[in-house]
Amino acid sequence: MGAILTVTNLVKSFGGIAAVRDVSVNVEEGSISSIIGPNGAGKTTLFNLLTGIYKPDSGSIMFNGQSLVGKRPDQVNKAGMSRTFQNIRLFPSMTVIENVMVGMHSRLKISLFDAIVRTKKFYEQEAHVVEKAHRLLKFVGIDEHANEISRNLPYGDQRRIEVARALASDPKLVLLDEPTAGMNPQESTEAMNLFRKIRDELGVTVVLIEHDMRVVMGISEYIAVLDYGQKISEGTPNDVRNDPRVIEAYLGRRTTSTEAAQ
Amino acid sequence: MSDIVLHVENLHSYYGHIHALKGISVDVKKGEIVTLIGTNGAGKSTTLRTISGVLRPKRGTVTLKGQNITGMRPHEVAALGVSHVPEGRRIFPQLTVMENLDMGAWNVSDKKLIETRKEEVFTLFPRLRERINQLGGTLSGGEQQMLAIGRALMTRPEVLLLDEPSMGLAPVLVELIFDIIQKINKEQGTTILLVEQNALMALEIATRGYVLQTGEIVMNNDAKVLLKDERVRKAYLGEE
Amino acid sequence: AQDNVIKIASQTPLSGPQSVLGVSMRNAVELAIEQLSGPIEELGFKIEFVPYDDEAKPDKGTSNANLIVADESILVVIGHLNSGVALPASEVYNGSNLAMISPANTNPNITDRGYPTVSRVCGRDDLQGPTGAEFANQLGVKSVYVLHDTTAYGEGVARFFRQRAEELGITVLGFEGTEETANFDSLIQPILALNPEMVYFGGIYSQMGIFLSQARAQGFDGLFMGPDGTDSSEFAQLAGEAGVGTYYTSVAGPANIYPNAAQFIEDYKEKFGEPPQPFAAQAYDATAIALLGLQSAIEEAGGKPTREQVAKAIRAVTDYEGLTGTITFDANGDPEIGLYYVLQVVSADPAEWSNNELLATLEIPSPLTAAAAKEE
Amino acid sequence: MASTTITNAPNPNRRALLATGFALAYVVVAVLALILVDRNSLWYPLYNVFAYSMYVLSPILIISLPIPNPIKFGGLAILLLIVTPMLGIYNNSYMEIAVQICIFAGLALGLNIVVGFAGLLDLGYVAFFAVGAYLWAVFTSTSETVFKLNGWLVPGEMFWVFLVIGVFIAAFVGILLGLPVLRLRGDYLAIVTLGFGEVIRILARNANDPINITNGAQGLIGIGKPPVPDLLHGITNEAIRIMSLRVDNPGFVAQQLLFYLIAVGLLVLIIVISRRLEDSPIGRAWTAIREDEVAAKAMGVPLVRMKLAAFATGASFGGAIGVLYAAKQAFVDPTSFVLLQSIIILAMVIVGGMGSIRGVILGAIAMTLLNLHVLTNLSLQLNALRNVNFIVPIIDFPIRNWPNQLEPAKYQPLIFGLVLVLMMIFRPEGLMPAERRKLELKAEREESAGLDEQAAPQPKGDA
Amino acid sequence: MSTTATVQDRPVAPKANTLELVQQSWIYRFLLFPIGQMLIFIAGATILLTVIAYAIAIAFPAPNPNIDLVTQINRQLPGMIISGVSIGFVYSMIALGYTLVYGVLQFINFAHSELFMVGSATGFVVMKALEDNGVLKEWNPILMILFMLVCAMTVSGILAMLMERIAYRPLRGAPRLVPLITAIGISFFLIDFVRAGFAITRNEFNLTYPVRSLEMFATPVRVAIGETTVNVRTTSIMIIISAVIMLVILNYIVNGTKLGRGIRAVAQDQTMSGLLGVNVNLMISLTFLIGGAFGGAAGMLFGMNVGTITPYVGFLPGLKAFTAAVLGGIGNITGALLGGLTIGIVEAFLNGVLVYYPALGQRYTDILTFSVLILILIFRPTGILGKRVDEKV
Ligand SMILES: Nc1ncnc2c1ncn2[C@@H]1O[C@H](COP(=O)(O)OP(=O)(O)OP(=O)(O)O)[C@@H](O)[C@H]1O
Ligand SMILES: Nc1ncnc2c1ncn2[C@@H]1O[C@H](COP(=O)(O)OP(=O)(O)OP(=O)(O)O)[C@@H](O)[C@H]1O
Ligand SMILES: [Mg+2]
Ligand SMILES: [Mg+2]
Repeated sequence: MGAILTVTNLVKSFGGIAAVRDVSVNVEEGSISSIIGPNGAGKTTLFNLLTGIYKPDSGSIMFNGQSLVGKRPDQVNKAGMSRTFQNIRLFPSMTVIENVMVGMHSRLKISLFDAIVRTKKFYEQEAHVVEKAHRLLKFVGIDEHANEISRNLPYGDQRRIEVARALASDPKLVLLDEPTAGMNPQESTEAMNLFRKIRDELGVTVVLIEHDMRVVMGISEYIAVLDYGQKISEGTPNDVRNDPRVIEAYLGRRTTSTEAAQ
Repeated sequence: MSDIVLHVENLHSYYGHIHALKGISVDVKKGEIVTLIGTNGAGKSTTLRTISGVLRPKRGTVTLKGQNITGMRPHEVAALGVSHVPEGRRIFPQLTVMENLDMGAWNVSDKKLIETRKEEVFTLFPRLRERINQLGGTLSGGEQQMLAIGRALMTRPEVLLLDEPSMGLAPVLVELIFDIIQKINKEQGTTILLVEQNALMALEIATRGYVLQTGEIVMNNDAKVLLKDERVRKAYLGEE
Repeated sequence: AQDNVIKIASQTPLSGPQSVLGVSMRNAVELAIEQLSGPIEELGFKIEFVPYDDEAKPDKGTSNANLIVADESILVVIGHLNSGVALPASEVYNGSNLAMISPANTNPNITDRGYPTVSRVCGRDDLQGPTGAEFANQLGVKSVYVLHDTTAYGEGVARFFRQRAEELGITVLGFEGTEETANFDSLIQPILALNPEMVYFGGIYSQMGIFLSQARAQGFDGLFMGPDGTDSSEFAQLAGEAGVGTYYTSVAGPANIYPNAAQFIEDYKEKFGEPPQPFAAQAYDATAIALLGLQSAIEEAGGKPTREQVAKAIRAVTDYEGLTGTITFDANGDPEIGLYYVLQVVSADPAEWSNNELLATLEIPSPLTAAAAKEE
Repeated sequence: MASTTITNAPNPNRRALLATGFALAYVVVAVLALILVDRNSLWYPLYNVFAYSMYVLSPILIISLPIPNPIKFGGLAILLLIVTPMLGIYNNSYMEIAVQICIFAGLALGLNIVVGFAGLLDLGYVAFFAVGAYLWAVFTSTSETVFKLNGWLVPGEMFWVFLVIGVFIAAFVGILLGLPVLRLRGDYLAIVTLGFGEVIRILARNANDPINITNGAQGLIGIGKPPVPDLLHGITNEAIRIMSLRVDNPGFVAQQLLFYLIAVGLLVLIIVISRRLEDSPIGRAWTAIREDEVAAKAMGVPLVRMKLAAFATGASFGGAIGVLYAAKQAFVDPTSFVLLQSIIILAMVIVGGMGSIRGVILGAIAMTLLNLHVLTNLSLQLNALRNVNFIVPIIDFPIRNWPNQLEPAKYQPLIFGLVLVLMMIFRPEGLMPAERRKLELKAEREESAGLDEQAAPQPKGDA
Repeated sequence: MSTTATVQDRPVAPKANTLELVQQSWIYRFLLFPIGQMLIFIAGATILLTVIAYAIAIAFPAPNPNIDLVTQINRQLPGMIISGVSIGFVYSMIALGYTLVYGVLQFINFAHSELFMVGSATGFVVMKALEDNGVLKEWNPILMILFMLVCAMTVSGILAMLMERIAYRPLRGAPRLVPLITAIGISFFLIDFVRAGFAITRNEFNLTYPVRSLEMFATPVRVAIGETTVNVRTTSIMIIISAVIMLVILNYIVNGTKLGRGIRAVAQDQTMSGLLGVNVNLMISLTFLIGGAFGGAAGMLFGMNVGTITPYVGFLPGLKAFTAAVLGGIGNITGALLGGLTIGIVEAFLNGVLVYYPALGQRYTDILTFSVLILILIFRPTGILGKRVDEKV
């Protein structure tokens, strides 16, 4: 399989701060990859550039054969790249299932006319939307909360809704920004299984940002390390784990050793 | 029992109809590091928020050095020597690093004292010194966490409430933060109530620990004992 | 139950910025009913007064109009202050044959629609504006700057002034409208720069007084003229010394010449503790005509008349000697002969307002009357 | 919508029956109260305040009944299409207020799409209303505009066509305004829309020179009305005969009735469209935008297109209502389209309950009643008491001694302002909040018992 | 603590040089800089607009053959600048109230224009009382203005605090549009309350400041420039001087004192401020107090300048000031200042030029002012000084 996403020489700075400098990454189709790096290294910024929330200063983003530079977020989503957020950003007063249904927006073909006149197409599509939303909620394991207001759900479940919502647009690639932050080890294990399932059962390529080394090392096939906006290392978990620059800038000696112990 | 600084008894707190705390009782002695661990949504943050007055409990009491502080407003609690570093750091994004620290010293009027304390903070976090005039909102996550802790230390609190100080931090910073927590506790004698997802590390530095589950305390013991406890290891340390 | 009750309604703004005028009109109606309903009461009817507040808003006025027509015992309406309200409301009155007499709506359209129910006792903008222009011409004014308050009234009268002024060969240096009520700096700058011999302001005293005092303070020393909206002692209060020498046209007879008017002012002050405002005298006259009409309608019908009868009777009132002149309506409801006065402010003291000097009196026939005269 | 929770009463059937019985009794009492009263009695105005307000609220009551839809809507149809017209013929002022309520409810629902659904604060909504009103007015007014001078006027029959044109023109204007400014956030958008509202009004006021289009401040008079079908004349005359009323001008009453029917029809259409949009992918997208713009766009919601859709839909309602308004008033001038009007419409939306269709209608009813009915009648009552020299019992206070300066009629803005403040303090979620908002607000307010938290859920980590 | 060292790998900031020392000094930060900023802005704006005005005058001669536009502009220029700047400062002072409250509570206090109105009414009451007691002519005019200012500021400031306490505090945490509606309610209420108050006690509500009886204010200062004499009202000069002084003080309070820091902190995160010991409610009350006081001061100065005010006087300046606050970047104090000046000056110039084109005229000033606003917002969606926050995701 070839690369589904190719990022070349991406640059973005805010005022004087260069958040992303000259980053190039390749993501293989059907892989699970991670981006790690110290706080403020530019990981989230990279995601924001990919999804069109920020416009890059220079560089190119080729996704699935088309360039994403200059595309609006909704166009990126339509092109098949979807994401979650580092700080959960659900639609807090919508129900769980409505959140997922919004995620399908870019796949729907409904005009004002259809909605007002209630054409046959409208009913068919709505039925399909509901059915698919339930399927996705089952997939992430929270279908029993489908009709609850999303802000009332515990944190872990909110993360799952975000994942289900990201999957709703039938993406080819999902970007997960610190999906296990604030989870305890047991919960993050469950989360890891979910990410594998996304790849294995739905065939969606997964890219995550994580600080939890257990998760990163446990499921990634490929890891890129950013520091001060630059890529300082990449490769398999093993390569990265033993790269002295990564240990120095990011892992710290103790983490490396505790993890090795497990 | 005179060495009990913070005494929480049978606390009940609500979010609307959600009964988040169902009778929590916690004691913290002077100079201790006590940690609260538990699953997501167990009510750890809620406990801290109730203590510091952000939330008003429906029932129960919070006592600080023998004084009943239940239902006091946050600034009144803060004036009594309690510093709360909430979840998510809550740096003032449009204030500079320096101003953020000044905010921490709100209740201190002695200008000299403020300067010395700032020096102490900068000694702990040299990185902050480099960024004195940067706006808080543009700091990276780790820097913000340092600033949040530094800000809380500006009053020289007797009791420091820390809510998940390691969340979202790079491993190397997690270590740093834990080191600093210990250092504050040892060198300044600050009593610390620590909430953590990273139960392993928390228990390693803590004197005692409480385990919360859906708003109730299910276990309560010396940290060393909890570390060895079968259930704790399984549920919170992620061992199979 | 109370078949012997006849109600007269008034509709004017009783709240909001224009309430000063509206309340004064309402008070004058009340005073007139109190003083003049004797003859009707002798006929066994009781006159009740129901004041409505149109808030100077067309919607509110129309909706009130519907409330009014729904009350069968209301046989006459005195109102409104604003032509913008009177036009839609009178559609409703006319729909139910209810007579309206307007004390203040000088807009030509009010009567030009030819409704049998709608009459007015005041003059018309298309006559009053030109009166002002004629007078300016007599004064030998060569250049004039025209302002207005962007309301139907102010702009209307200002336009007619401008039109006539141009016909008379006076140079019109500018024509501006403003909604401003406090700070006229930006209006004054160009006037100072153009230095016209006269400024004409189509509007109401509250705006004009402030404008004039500011203009004089900044060095404007030309003549100043306004329409009947100027005619309030409050103008002297607001403009102070700056107002002395101001010319204004009016359709109400000046109090110092008409003994009736002087008496009215006295009675009004006594009852309400303040001097009457512009249009109060007209409101009094309108009510008086309404009462005359009612009286003859009752006599004719031999009992409680219908609205149609009342409207007809009101139109038939001839040579009523009022505070503001002698009124006979033409077929459209305009006074056949309008009396237009030109006055000049003599003192900055509000108490001296009734001593303002009468400079000219013009008798101008209503358009209908004029046309009829031409045919003959 | 999936979110609606079903009340689990012990016996829904009995409950429904009881409620229906109550509603029926309510309506009957209200109607009887309106027709049996002696209009010349001393206390009539006060009585009228209660009786008519009670009656006007009955559609909302019926809508809220837990009974099957066909019965509910049947009842509503009878109420709106038979009972209200009869009452309106019996007493014209009832019809007038009913029409005004429909007009304002329609406007409020239009604004609700923009503010309540999509969360865009629009302070110049009245502009679209003005566009519709002037559209019909310039083409039919007898004022001396270019349209009249050039013989471009259209007959009253064209009303229906213009109703449709009004929808499109207003929508077009909405898009025109929206295109450049929709990228602005919250309050920036508010000021620009406010400015736009003023621009339209100023244009209307000044477009009489050099070419007279709108007749400026003079306003346009003699605006055309849709012709009354013979059938309606017949019905009106028949109704007048049945009730043995003395009506001076039945043609006028029939005309009013026609406006009433058009207003109700338009309102029903607007409600249906609002409902259907709310419960559709478009409505969901609006909610998503309102709650979190960034997340919405990242999830594939095209912001600009969706916001434009909201603007255009809201505007089109305003346009249609504007055409009706112009025809009904027969007079249009710029003072009907001032900023205050926009604000009052916004107040209706918020007082009723943002985003809740039923609530917004209730808000419009409440505010219109307060403005046109309650305060007016209270003043009339005082006046009536004064006329008969009523002496207040117990304290022996002759009403006549009540100072002229303290007449309630003079304090309408004061009372209105006070009512607004009190309503918001005691029911910040609105009179009948949307289910969603209710939950939202409750959570927030509970939390602010201690101290005010950020509105959004706790940020978990930042940077 | 071996790890501490690894984090410290960026260069330490270089030692401050003399320029920076000057920049950090009190005088520079709180006196020279803000005043300089105002002056530069005013100068820049007027020069730009003057050039535009002449360009228009030459490119499009006035249609009226009796008028030579260039001469007209020559004559009007000083007057336009002074009236633009003075009304601009009034807008600025009102706009500050909007911006301060917005900064702290994120809502538009629509009733703020009524604080302006109450200030101007208070000024009237005080001045009238002075006149009635016969001391008006005896007091030193500066002292008198100060006294009136203090009274107006106190009344409006306290009223603002009460407003917050009664009508806004119970609504904290409610959606933002809810307090907006209460604010509108309060606005209705206050206008009518003041109207009724004066109507009952004085039988009228046109309130004429007894300025005319004072020599100093009654006659304008005549300045001869070339052959044209310009009349400058003393009250306009007074507005400008007072406004500058007050704005400098405000800048100092907000950016240079602990109180100001507290207010800014509360504006950004109320909960966190509370946790650090800040009495949030007190800070909010103080914010309203300051904003209200500024509104009141603006009202009183405006009242003296125009001579007569009514309870309805707040609406237009309030609207313009609101526009100014948004134009400058709502929540930003300097922005409010510059926004107010921009609107004032632009308006004055538009009024001065449009008047000569009968097809347009001053009635289109507002439309053009709004077009300027929209244009600026299109290019700077968060106002002149508003930070372009690409929301951090
Ligand atoms: N909108 C913005 N404006 C200014 N600076 C920004 C913005 N977004 C990001 N930055 C800066 O860019 C740098 C990279 O930030 P980014 O959020 O990408 O880091 P990260 O790698 O995701 O860190 P973390 O692990 O803490 O989330 C930081 O210094 C941050 O302050
Ligand atoms: N603002 C809120 N509104 C409503 N419910 C809330 C709110 N904050 C917390 N809760 C609920 O209260 C309960 C306890 O939450 P709390 O934040 O105290 O948990 P926690 O133990 O700190 O979990 P975490 O590890 O996720 O931080 C949870 O069920 C949560 O969903
Ligand atoms: Mg990040
Ligand atoms: Mg927590």
